[in-house]
Amino acid sequence: MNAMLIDSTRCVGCRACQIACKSWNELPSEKTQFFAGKGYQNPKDLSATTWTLITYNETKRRGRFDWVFGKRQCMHCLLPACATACPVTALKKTPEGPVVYDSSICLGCRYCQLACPFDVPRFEWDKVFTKITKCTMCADRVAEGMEPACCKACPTDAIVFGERSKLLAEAHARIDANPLNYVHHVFGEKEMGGTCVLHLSDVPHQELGHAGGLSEEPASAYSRPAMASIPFVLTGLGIGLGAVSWVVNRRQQLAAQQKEIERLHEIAEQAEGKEPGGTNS
Amino acid sequence: MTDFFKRTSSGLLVLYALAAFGLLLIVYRFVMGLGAVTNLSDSYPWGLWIGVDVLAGIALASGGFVVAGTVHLFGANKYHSLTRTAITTAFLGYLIFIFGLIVDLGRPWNLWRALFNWNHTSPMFEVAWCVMLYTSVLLMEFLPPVFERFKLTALHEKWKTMVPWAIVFILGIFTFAMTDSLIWTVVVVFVLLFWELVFRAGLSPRSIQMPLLMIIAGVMFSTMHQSSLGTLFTLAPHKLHPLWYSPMLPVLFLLSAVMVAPAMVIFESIVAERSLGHRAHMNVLSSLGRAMPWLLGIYLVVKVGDLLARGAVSDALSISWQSFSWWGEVLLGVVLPFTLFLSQDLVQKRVGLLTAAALVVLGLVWNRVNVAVVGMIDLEGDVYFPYWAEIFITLGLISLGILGYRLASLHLPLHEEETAATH
Amino acid sequence: MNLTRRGFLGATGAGVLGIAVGVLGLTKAAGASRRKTFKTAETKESSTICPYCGVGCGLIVSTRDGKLVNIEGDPDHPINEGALCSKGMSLFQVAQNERRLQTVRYRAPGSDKWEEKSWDWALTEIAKRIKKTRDATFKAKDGVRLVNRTEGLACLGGAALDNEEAYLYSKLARSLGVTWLEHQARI
Amino acid sequence: MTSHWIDMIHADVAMVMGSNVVENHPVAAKWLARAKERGSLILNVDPRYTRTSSFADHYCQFRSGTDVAFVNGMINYALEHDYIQREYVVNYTNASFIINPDIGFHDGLFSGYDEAKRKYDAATWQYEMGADGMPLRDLTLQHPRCVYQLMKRHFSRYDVDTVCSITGAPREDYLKICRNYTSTWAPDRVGTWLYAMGTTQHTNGTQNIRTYAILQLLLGNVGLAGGGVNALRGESNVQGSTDFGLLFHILPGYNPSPLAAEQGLAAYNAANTPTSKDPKSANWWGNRPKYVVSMLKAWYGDHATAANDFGYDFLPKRDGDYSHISLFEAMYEGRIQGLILLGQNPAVGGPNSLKERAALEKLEWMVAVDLWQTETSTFWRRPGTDPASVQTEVFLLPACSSVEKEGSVINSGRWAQWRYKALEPVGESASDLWILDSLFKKLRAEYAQGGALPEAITKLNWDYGTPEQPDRHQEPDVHRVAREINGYFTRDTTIDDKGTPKSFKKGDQVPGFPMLQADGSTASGNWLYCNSYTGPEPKDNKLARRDGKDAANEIGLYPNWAWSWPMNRRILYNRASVDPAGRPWNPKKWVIRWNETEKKWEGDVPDGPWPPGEKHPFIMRADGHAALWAATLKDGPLPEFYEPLESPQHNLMSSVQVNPAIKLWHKSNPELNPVGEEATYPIIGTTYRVSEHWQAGAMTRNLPWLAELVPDAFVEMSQALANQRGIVNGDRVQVVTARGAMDVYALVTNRFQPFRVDGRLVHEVGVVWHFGWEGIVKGDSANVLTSHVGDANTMIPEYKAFLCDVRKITGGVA
Repeated sequence: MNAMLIDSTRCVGCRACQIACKSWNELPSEKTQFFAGKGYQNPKDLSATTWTLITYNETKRRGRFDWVFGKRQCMHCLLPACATACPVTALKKTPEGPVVYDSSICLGCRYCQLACPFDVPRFEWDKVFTKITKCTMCADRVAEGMEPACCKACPTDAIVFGERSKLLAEAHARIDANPLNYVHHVFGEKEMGGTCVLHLSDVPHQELGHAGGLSEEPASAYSRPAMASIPFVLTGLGIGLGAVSWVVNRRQQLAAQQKEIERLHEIAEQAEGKEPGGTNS
Repeated sequence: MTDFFKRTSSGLLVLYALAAFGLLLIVYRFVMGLGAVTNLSDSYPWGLWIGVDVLAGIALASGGFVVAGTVHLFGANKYHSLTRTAITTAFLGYLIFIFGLIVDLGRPWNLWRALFNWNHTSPMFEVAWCVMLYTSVLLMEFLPPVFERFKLTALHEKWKTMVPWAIVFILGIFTFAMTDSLIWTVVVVFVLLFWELVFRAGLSPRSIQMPLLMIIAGVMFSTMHQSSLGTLFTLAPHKLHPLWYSPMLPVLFLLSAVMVAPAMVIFESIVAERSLGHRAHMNVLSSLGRAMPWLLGIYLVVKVGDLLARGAVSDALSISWQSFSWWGEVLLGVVLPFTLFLSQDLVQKRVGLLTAAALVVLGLVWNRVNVAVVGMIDLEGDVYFPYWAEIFITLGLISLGILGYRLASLHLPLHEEETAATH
Repeated sequence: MNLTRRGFLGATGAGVLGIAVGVLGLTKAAGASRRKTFKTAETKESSTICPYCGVGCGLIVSTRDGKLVNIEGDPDHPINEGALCSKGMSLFQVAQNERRLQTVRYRAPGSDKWEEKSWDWALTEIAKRIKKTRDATFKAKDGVRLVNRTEGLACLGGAALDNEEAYLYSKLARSLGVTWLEHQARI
Repeated sequence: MTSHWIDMIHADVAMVMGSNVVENHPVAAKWLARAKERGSLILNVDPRYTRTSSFADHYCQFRSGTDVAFVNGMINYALEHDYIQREYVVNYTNASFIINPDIGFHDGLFSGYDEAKRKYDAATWQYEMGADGMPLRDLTLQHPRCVYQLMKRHFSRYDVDTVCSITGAPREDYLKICRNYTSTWAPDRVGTWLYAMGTTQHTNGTQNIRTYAILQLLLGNVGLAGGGVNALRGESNVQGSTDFGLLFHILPGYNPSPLAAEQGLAAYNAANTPTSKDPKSANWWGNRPKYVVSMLKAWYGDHATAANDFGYDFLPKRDGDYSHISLFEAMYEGRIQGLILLGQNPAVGGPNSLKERAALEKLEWMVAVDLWQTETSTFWRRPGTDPASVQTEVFLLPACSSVEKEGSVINSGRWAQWRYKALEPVGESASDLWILDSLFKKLRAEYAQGGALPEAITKLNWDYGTPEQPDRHQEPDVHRVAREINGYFTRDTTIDDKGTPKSFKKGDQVPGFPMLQADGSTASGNWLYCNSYTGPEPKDNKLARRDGKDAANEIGLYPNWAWSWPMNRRILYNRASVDPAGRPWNPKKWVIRWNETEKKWEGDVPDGPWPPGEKHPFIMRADGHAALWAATLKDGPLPEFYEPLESPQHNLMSSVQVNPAIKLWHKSNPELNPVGEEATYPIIGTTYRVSEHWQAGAMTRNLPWLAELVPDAFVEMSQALANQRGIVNGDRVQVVTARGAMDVYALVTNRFQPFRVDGRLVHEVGVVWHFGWEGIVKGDSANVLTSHVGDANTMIPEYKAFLCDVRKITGGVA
């Protein structure tokens, strides 16, 4: 399975990747003013027309001022929350690695946006024939044996494309070779069950704008208990409700029968000239 | 407020105006896109419409299944007079909700795709199927008054024989879609068929008036649906505030939906009686009111217990907009009505009942808005507040619902005295 | 590191460009399986050098039927190996940009607007202006010294020209006797 | 650059000073990153923490304009600790040369200074000559007047404390830079020095570079792989436009443009052709007459004959300075009537641009050739100007882009590379080649009817295959131009090539500049490019080569990729990469080496074919040695620190406040040339670029993608200064100098920190200068703030250090 290794210690914040993404995917520019985020960041966030974004973060590392750059984009999870969430499989994980989107079946419910722990899928709010958009890992290029556009454009090899297992080994090799120069955590190795985009950094990944506090379970683990209970609930309700209504009806039937019997008795008693009992009202 | 409709027809005019304006805005939305009429954004993909129109709307339509279930399955015949209004409300509620959903969906023309592109892992898939199928069931439940009104006796009879089979089919398909398992499908179908045969064999004519399988299916779908709306949010632990995020969300959603059902019936009945002139049976409503502390209490215990179990109490005790909103939902919407309903005096009085029921309804809506909107707000980023057009579309949809109910009330034999009259 | 893009692409020393047909320098391997729907399938690829800074990165311009399809880094170029910066990556929008000048424009003295003109008119008029200024300010001698310089005419620019253009500019300006000859290297 | 981009990978230590390489040459970072991966250290010295600083291993801040002090201190550190590559210094530099006995230095001034003229007489700076006409040397470096001893004395004044006090560099950071960089003195350790406009755009610009060169020579880092003094060129072909002499002072190939005093070719040659009595001196410039005559032959063809000095008289003869600032001062005075601009935008990029914009109004006519509407071409409707009051005629000609034409550009590492035409020009736009050719045709027609010295034009050798009447659809043959640049034989010729006669036919391409002749038998538009196009066919165009195979030394020279001047040499001064016996100083990364068995050099094309030791390695210098001591400069033979023209600090080194040899325009041309004082303008200002925009901005501010990334001009400042002025990030502020003011956004950042200078706190801010009133994104240029004052030697403006104030804009809505 293909993956991308993004090493922020090599990123120089030049944003060739941002433009490469727009160029290959033919995305228009956004109207911006000054800077929308920290440092030189523009636009403000990922959007329908910005599928990858460099963040600029002033921080301290080992007591000294540091300026570090992060790259946000779709993480291409192994078991993606968006694909778990999508009611119609418009978002799908491909065996090649990319999580791809098919607008022809999408309902536009935007549940994928809600579900994605990395805040990735975007919606074209200003269009009538609107779509969900996000980084595709350049699935079209990958299918042609090429690397993603951002990866190719990167001048400092901060983005590397390849087989996930190899990249993971490479990531750990880099940490091992330079233990002082990295936080010992490959972001994406385990997050949300693992992703096909792996990040290395010399500051905590959250400082680069990556989501923190993520589970190692894939997103489907959150909804699985409820989803798995469906057949039990259905069967249980079917048996229970049927039984209850049968019992209730049976009881009512019996009561009604009893009533009927009593009524018949009364009639019979009346016919026999007896007075009715005083307890019934 | 209570005699809003009675006093003047201007109330009705306002409803028509709101509905018309809402529809106009909806047209505009389909010409200009969602961005033009909402403040929704990539940070807040779901807003007022999901919170109110969908989550609260569906919960408030729970009267249909709760009352129908209570009356027809549990044999609480004293509430029989309420079933038709409750079912009608639910049916209209669902229609409006589907309409609202189409407005909210980005690509509603693809809705039919849900029938063919199955994703068993998706809570939204479950929701979509529940919406479709439960609305079908509600339609079945809704039809008898229509048959009566138009004297379609033959059709009514046909309906009675066809419904059970339709129900078995629908639930079978649903089970298969949800589980992707033939075995489970066979199990569920078998259970249903079993009961149908049992019922056919030995139930009183009175009970068979509403096919029991239909009522059972209504309860099953509602249970699934109400809870699945909660399941939706289980996928968003990283976004939903810990005050609301819980693996128990499906249960909480279901419990609160059950809890709000009687309150909604009380509320509706008392409000509607003033405008439509139908006098609700006070003793029926009072007895509903007496059930309320139980329902509220169970919900409160589970909700607070869940909060304690998750260790999120500190969030409730911290000072923030979210904790404020949480306390509002709990105190005003659950604790206060709980104490009010406990008062025997109050439960006997219309104003008291109305007040307490309204608080429960308010609390439910508040809870759903909290989950869909308030709990999602990240105060460090953009803060979502609905755009005016969003609010007016919601108001328009609600107005449409009320007008629809009014229409049904005026033209269909929904109320006990009328049903009695037709017999 | 054995995961460089050149290694990955397996495309080194690819053949002549300017006429090559292929997918961004991938003239070999992926060719057979290429689907027609792919963005740069069956395009003409021309190599070029980035017009921005002095690094001299290579790019490949893909065109189809004379229309621009894509521009990205030349993976065979030894300096950039396919990589670019944000500016180089934007070259597409230089080649395809509605803001580009498309006609000759003229602004008359005191006017507040442009007028569109033909090339022939403009070149003829400019030649006349140059001649008038040159003839009026030409200094053949400064005292006894032969200087043959034109003092009223200045020429600026050149850092964005091709070598051949810069050469002709230099040659032309000197033949006119221009001494006010400067370009971006001075500033 | 003395080396080339890929070569950075071989540096053990890379020093980035006066350049923001990562932002302005991001792809260069590829090779620095790979160097880093191999364990190399990247050092960065800059007034502000940039994307380069973030990339670097060690960063040291220092105050703008104090470069000389900073590096002089490093030189002193190297000399004090004897961190010098002695064998290299003794053999390859002029350290051992003995200087005139009258040499002196006192209170910031070298001997020979004339205060009235603000000029030095360099007579006392010259070598002391022996009876044999050769300079006297002391190879032990002990003679008190040898360059080495003079340097030791001179640089000893730049001790660490003094330097840190002047520059504001934190002492620990400074020492870290000194220690790490001077570690490259070891013969097999190499350091590269990368600089750009942060170095040159100062009144001390040339001396800034001198400090780098001196340090690099002392450490033995020039000529080796991973070494050199590398100017990073900011434009795709600013190297080429300089090679082709688009500057007032040089003809193509760095031959000086003739002075009025140089009457006749003989006088020119006498003045500009160096001589040496040293048999080991290659004295390459001794060949200058061949190059000049060949150029004249290319220009005037058959009209260039020995009898008419090959048309030398047709060339304009200059007096004095015609540089950019002078040009605009003359324009402002009304001395220039017509201006032709090919892709330059001085209304944004020129210093003191308010004055330069005003000067444009004095023109009768302007011709601007560009891809875009630039601020210069619309200066008549700039904000605050009534077009009716501007009488200048403007012709704006649409040029096509680089992918719509064919031709070559030469990068900063001197790789001349061919570009192909991929698209037809948009609309009616045309290549500059066509525009120049067509304009010349029109001019020739005009001058056929007479005028001032018409022969200079009518006799010009100009035929590139187009009709006399310009036709928009007929491009000049760019290959014909390229072949003329390379050069061809004008008649059948036999040349003696080291004993073997070589015969050429008339019209044959000249194979290389060693074959160029001073007798008119060869024509070559630019001798440096002789060897670039050696046959009649496009396949002989070496600029278009695309062979990615490396040379035998495998150091990334790629000798068959494109072509590099001179003679495809990839690393200049490579004879200094070997010891006098021809053995590489650094055998692991050898550039050239002598093959004893085959008696030839291997690796890169060597600086001349001679066996090791036969010639001194610095062949372009008459004495054959690299110049630690430079007697040809206008402001001193050794770098001495002076403050920028505008500075908040008095010079701690001497009583001479500013460079004594600079022209003081505010004195000679006071109008619109005010100079600010610290009392009013207490903050240091500097200007720079961002990665996302390019130069004056037309090429980027018109592109939506780049406009998105950086949509507005901004000033960067420290949190401390912002607090002091009540400014928060994103505020609109006004930056103001004695010359102008601009409204910009404030970017408050920890990347700027105030400096502790001479015991007190000094603030600095930086403004991007890319913006103007045209384009998708607009703003003003930081050059409304900068001044008309230039370097003593080059007249490059002092953009990088001035005095300003920053004020929050209150009241009005931004």
